[in-house]
Amino acid sequence: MKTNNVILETATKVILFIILLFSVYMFFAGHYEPGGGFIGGLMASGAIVLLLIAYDLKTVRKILPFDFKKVTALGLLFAAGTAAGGLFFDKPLLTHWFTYVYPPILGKMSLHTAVIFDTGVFLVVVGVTMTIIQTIGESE
Amino acid sequence: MNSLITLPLLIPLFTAIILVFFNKNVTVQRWIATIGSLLTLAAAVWLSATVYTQGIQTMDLSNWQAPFGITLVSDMLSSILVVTTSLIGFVCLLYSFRSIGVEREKHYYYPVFFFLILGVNGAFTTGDIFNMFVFFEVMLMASYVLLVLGGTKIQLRETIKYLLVNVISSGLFVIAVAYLYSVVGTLNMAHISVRLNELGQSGIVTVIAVLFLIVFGIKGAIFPLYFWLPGAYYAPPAPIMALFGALLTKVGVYSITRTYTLFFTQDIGYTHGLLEILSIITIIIGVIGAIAYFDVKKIIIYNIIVAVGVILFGVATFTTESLTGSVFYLIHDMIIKAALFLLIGIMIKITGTSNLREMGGLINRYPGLAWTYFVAALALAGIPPLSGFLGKILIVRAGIDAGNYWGSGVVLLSSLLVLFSVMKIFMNGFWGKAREYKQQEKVPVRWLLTAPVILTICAVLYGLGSEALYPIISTAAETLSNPEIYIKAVLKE
Amino acid sequence: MEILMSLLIGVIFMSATYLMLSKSLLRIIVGTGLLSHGVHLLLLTMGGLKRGAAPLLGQQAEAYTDPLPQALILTAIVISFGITALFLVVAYRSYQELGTDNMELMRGKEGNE
Amino acid sequence: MSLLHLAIIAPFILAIFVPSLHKALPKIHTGWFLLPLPIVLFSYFLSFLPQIIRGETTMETLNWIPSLGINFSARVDGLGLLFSLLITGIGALVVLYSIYYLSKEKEKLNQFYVYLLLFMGAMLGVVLSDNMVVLYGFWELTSFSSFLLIGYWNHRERSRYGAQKSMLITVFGGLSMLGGMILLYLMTGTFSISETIAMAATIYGHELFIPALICILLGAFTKSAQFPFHIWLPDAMEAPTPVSAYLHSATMVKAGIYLVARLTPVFALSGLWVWLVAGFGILTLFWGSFSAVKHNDLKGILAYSTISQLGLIMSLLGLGAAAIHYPAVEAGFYTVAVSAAVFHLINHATFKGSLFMMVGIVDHETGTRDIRKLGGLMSIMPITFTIAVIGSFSMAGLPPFNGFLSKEMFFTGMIRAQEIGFFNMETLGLIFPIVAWVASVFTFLYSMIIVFKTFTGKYQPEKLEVKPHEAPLGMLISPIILVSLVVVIGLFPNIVAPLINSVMASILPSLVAEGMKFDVHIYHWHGFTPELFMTIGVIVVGILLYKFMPRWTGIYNRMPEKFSLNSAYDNGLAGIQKGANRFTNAYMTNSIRTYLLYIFTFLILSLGTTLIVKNAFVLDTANVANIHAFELVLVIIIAIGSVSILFVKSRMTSIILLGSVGYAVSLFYAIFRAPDLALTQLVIETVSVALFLLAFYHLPKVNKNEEHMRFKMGNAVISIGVGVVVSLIALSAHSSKAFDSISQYYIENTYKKAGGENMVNVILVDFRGFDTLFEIAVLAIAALGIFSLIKLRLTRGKEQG
Repeated sequence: MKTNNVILETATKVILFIILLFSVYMFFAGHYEPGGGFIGGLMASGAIVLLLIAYDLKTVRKILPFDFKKVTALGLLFAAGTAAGGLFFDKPLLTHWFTYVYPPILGKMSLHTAVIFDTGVFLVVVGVTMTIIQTIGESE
Repeated sequence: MNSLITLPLLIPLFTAIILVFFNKNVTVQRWIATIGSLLTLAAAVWLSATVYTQGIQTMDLSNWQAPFGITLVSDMLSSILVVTTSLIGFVCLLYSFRSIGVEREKHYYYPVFFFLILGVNGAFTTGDIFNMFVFFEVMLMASYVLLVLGGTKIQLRETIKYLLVNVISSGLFVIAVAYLYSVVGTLNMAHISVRLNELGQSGIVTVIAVLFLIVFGIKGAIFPLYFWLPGAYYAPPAPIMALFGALLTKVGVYSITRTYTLFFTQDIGYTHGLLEILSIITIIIGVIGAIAYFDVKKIIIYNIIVAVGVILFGVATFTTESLTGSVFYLIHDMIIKAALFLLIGIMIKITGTSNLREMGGLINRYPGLAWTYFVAALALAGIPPLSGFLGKILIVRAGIDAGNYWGSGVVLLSSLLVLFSVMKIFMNGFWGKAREYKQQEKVPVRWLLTAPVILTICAVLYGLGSEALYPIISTAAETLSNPEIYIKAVLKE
Repeated sequence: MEILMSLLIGVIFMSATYLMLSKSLLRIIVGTGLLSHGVHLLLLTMGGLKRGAAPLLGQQAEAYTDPLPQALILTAIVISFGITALFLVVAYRSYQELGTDNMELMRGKEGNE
Repeated sequence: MSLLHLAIIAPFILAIFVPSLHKALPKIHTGWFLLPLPIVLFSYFLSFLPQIIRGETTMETLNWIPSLGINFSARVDGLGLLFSLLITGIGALVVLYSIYYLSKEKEKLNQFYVYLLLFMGAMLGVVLSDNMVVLYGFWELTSFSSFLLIGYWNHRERSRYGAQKSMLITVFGGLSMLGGMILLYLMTGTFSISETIAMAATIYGHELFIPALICILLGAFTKSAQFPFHIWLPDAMEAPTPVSAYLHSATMVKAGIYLVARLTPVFALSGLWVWLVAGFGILTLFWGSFSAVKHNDLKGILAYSTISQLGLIMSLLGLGAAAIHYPAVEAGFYTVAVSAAVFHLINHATFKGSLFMMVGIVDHETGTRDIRKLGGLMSIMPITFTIAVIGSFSMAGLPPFNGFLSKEMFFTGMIRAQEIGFFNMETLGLIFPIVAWVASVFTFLYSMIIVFKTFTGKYQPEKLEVKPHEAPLGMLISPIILVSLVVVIGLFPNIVAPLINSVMASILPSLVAEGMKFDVHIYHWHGFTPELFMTIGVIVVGILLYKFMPRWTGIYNRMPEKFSLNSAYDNGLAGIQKGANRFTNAYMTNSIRTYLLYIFTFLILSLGTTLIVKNAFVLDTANVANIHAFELVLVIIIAIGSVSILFVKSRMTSIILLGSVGYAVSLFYAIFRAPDLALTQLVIETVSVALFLLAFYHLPKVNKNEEHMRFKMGNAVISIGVGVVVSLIALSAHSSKAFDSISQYYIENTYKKAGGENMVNVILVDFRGFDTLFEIAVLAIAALGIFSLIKLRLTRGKEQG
């Protein structure tokens, strides 16, 4: 997958940014509107795939020097950690805690442990998709 | 609030996650795995003791009262199954250290191994029918990976078949849950039981019951749904074979037991009658398979099917006594099957073949292996005072008491052919003229042998110490035959 | 609608079954994909269709559609995705290793004595 | 744990130490470490004798599984004591004999003595257990120790064959016996033998009574080698001779006799019991003695002789059981059969034990047991000859040896069979004395063959592998002790009478309860009774037959080997294995398609049948949502899309079709108010299609053969069936909604308690967050799997271990 198309590369950079932003939006919207960690994660990895198409595996590896399997594990750790967190407060597993804060200017905001859990989901999805795509890509 | 119930799930989960970070360093992985496995076992034993002294343990996850959240339920049955699973996991792990090979170890063998244990423990512990599906998938996904890890020809070929069958059975699982949800509008198992009992005898529920039997029957390998099993279990290396043989089908058996005691008790004549017929045919067909081959793997594999039939015959009889027998037999079979698979694994390692016709005379150089095998074989056949006999006696006694003479006779006589099949291995593999094998030197088996020896000792103690176990097992059977106890504990009515 | 959907699901299951019975590995995997669509639609249908607004409280509706089956389907979709991915890679590898995608040529005869 | 339990367990405890003793002191023959044990145990059991003769029994209970009524209860009564004395007494002699018989240099003595000790302990357990389950356990243990001993020289094909045969037959019997015991339990509610006996009268007539009786007898008959189960015993002779003398003649094979004697009080009320035990006994007696004559192997002759003698004892027990139908006053007339049985049991152990040891000596000193090669050894081995003469003459029933006395009593018992006034004995009872006489003729005959073909006639040193000479003294001690007993009991039979009395009290307790006192007196001279004439007849005819043997032995060849029980066993076993192999291979085609066909067919049949039988199909059209036109269009698109995949040939097209079905499904989700689903499905479908293309991108074009996809009728029928069943159940399930869904709770609490507005997402991360946690775990495993699958390629042909 080697394409040295300058236009594509430039366009990719822009689109990539937009998609990543959108994926973050989707991720945070999840609790209130359609969206969530899963969709967000898929979007983000979609963006990275785009990067792959524009450049090649090696370049992407340079830009994102992660072992995506470890990203997956990290995501699981987040999710499982949030889940187990409840135990330390003598609550059942996965008990969430949330509150609303009203900082000036920004208005009503919610703080929710579910977000951390969802971050885990996000990371796992990114990790998994990227692992799969990288592995298959390398084998070819 | 007792968090104990979550530990047999969380410890393997975290162990698996941590192991992913250390995939390059085999030694560190082994240590982490050992510690994780021992902790799981300890937690499971502790949980079991708590269940025994304080009754059924539950946890409403995310602090949503049942039936709205997911509830974890550890009754006596599920907690002793978790103990057994953790024990077998630990032992197979020990065996793996010297047999699975560095290559596999570096390619996420251990994390996936722990995911498998997690899935199995989860399926035993969950009190929510859809969550059970999720744990089934964890377990299955881990089993696909373990089965195919290494990517040899036979592994790939059999993995495809195994995958396909299980994809279908998972699909059927979800539609069964969907049908059930349509009728009763809930997913919590205790709540389902309450609503089904309120509903009384209903045609559609009976149909759903049969569908559940098919779903779990495919996993549990009952007639006529077991065809995938001999091929799939033939492919992987010994410790994986042992893990599969001891655990995976038993999850299916457990699920049938659970649903056929908790949910579908309205039309026993039909549903349990069907189960009874199928279980008897399962025994017969399994026994025929076990005596048909001169291949050590095949012989033990078909013996799995026999045992499934025996356990389910007890479930189908559906009296407290028969259920006690089934639970006794279930635990016994998990332990002894793991031991046997590991033992034949060592035989294969020494001789380089699984064909009995090419073996012989192993007893002279490997007496410890031979005698461990001999004892394990007798335990499998249910010779007192080893582990298998009590379950079998109870199952047969209850069967006859319920008027099922033929079925009980089949259970009893199956022991003879089971014995014949495993003694065939003893007489052709260990006895007879020693042969020339690829490896001329004596293969060091002491470490490998530790694993099956531990299990065989457990089997012996299990039989001798039946009195100590009896209250535990009968508590488990009591809960099965009297779902009210389970329901009360979960819904806290 | 539920009746119509039930019939449609029947058709999907039928096609999926037929595909899974074929020799070609690709068709089999396509069959499993179809099967999961059928399963998910069935799950949705069993919860009752169009009983109210989408389960978003922002809608301020009188009644909402049953959100539970939707959540279950979401879980199921993700899981089937994982399995399909693995299945595809297993298929790909076994084609490399065994040189065929014909299931009838993947029988094997180990230990049949 | 009482001393009694310790006595039973002692052999097992010693067995644990034998391997290390063997290793630590290789210069001392391991047998010497064993020898004290049976001697000590023998004297220990002797100490019970006075109290047993007084009519007292001892019972000690060790709890094992009291919750299920399974306890290790040990009980010593007359019957148990007699057997314990035999086991330990003969055991001591056999161990002593084996020390000289088995070379400490060549043999794996550690194994041998462990097996022997296992057997000794197991056998003591069998005869002293009052609990049936424990008895069963020990019973099987005797089978397995016998299995190991027969297979002791396991590099020999014949040894393995014999071991397997004996194991299969005796374990079959054991299981059947277990079945019988379970049936008894269901009638009585106890596993205790003594309690069962106490309840004997109440269970007679129960519907399980006859099945229990048959099951128990199967156990007894297989163990005691009764016709037609006797075929294992001759092959068991592959074991070293001390073992044959001990297990396969004096003790283990008598376990069946023990069982029959022990349970006579339970079952003897039934005529079936009397007939079966006596009938099979007499048949075995005849067949064994008749078959013994044709053998050339001394051990073969002794094996058949043992079978025959076991039949003799069995038939006596059967006929004697009839006595309990009589009031105590008359019963004495019939109990003579029982006393004969017990007496002969003792005598048989003495003379047969000595004969086996004698054969072992001959084998050891000449290198053969074939009577065609032997002959003229009388002068070379005079002591052995004397032993042979005494043993054989006793077996043949010649005075003044003990065998004569029990043979006379045996005839008495048989003659009295006709007097039993029921069970059709008055008409058919005549069979017994006639068959008994004929069998005795053959017994006489083979006894003579043993002595005279071996020790007289022509000495043929050229046919022998080694130059024979008399055996060492150590080897002779044991048989000499046994033949001395033969003579002593023969001369003073009444020294064992008190023991016989107490044994009879165990076998016929109901008569004791009625006040009967057994008082056996054994005489040499009864006057000119029918028994005496029968004995004379046996001797005369026997001598004639011996003289003219070559003239009539041709009849043995008339019986074709094909129809023998042995070949039935061999062919049966081979046939079962071959049949099982063919059968299993026939349906286990390794083709996944076949397996799926089985599974789907079962699915359709079972669900369809249930739908019909349970009348489960219901259709409720009231509670359904309306249909919009575009929804209909969408339905049609999906239906056509999924069906058309079946007919496309190109891979690409089918992948694209699958993708379009997926997209259409996501439209459905949108319509059905599931925005999250629609979104997810959309993205997932895209990724899936990409993956499909990636995976199949590199596959070369499939060859034409595969391209050619014919429409398969069978597959189509199955597929339609699956579709129909799924639809029908869906319709019924939807029409049978019986409860409101729990989801109202989510709708109410999503905001208030969970702090969210998207219910689906809140369910995913909160209400059912646990599902999500493990759903992503599934994904993670899949990723690890895919990675390893592509990176790790162990392409070695066979991956083992």
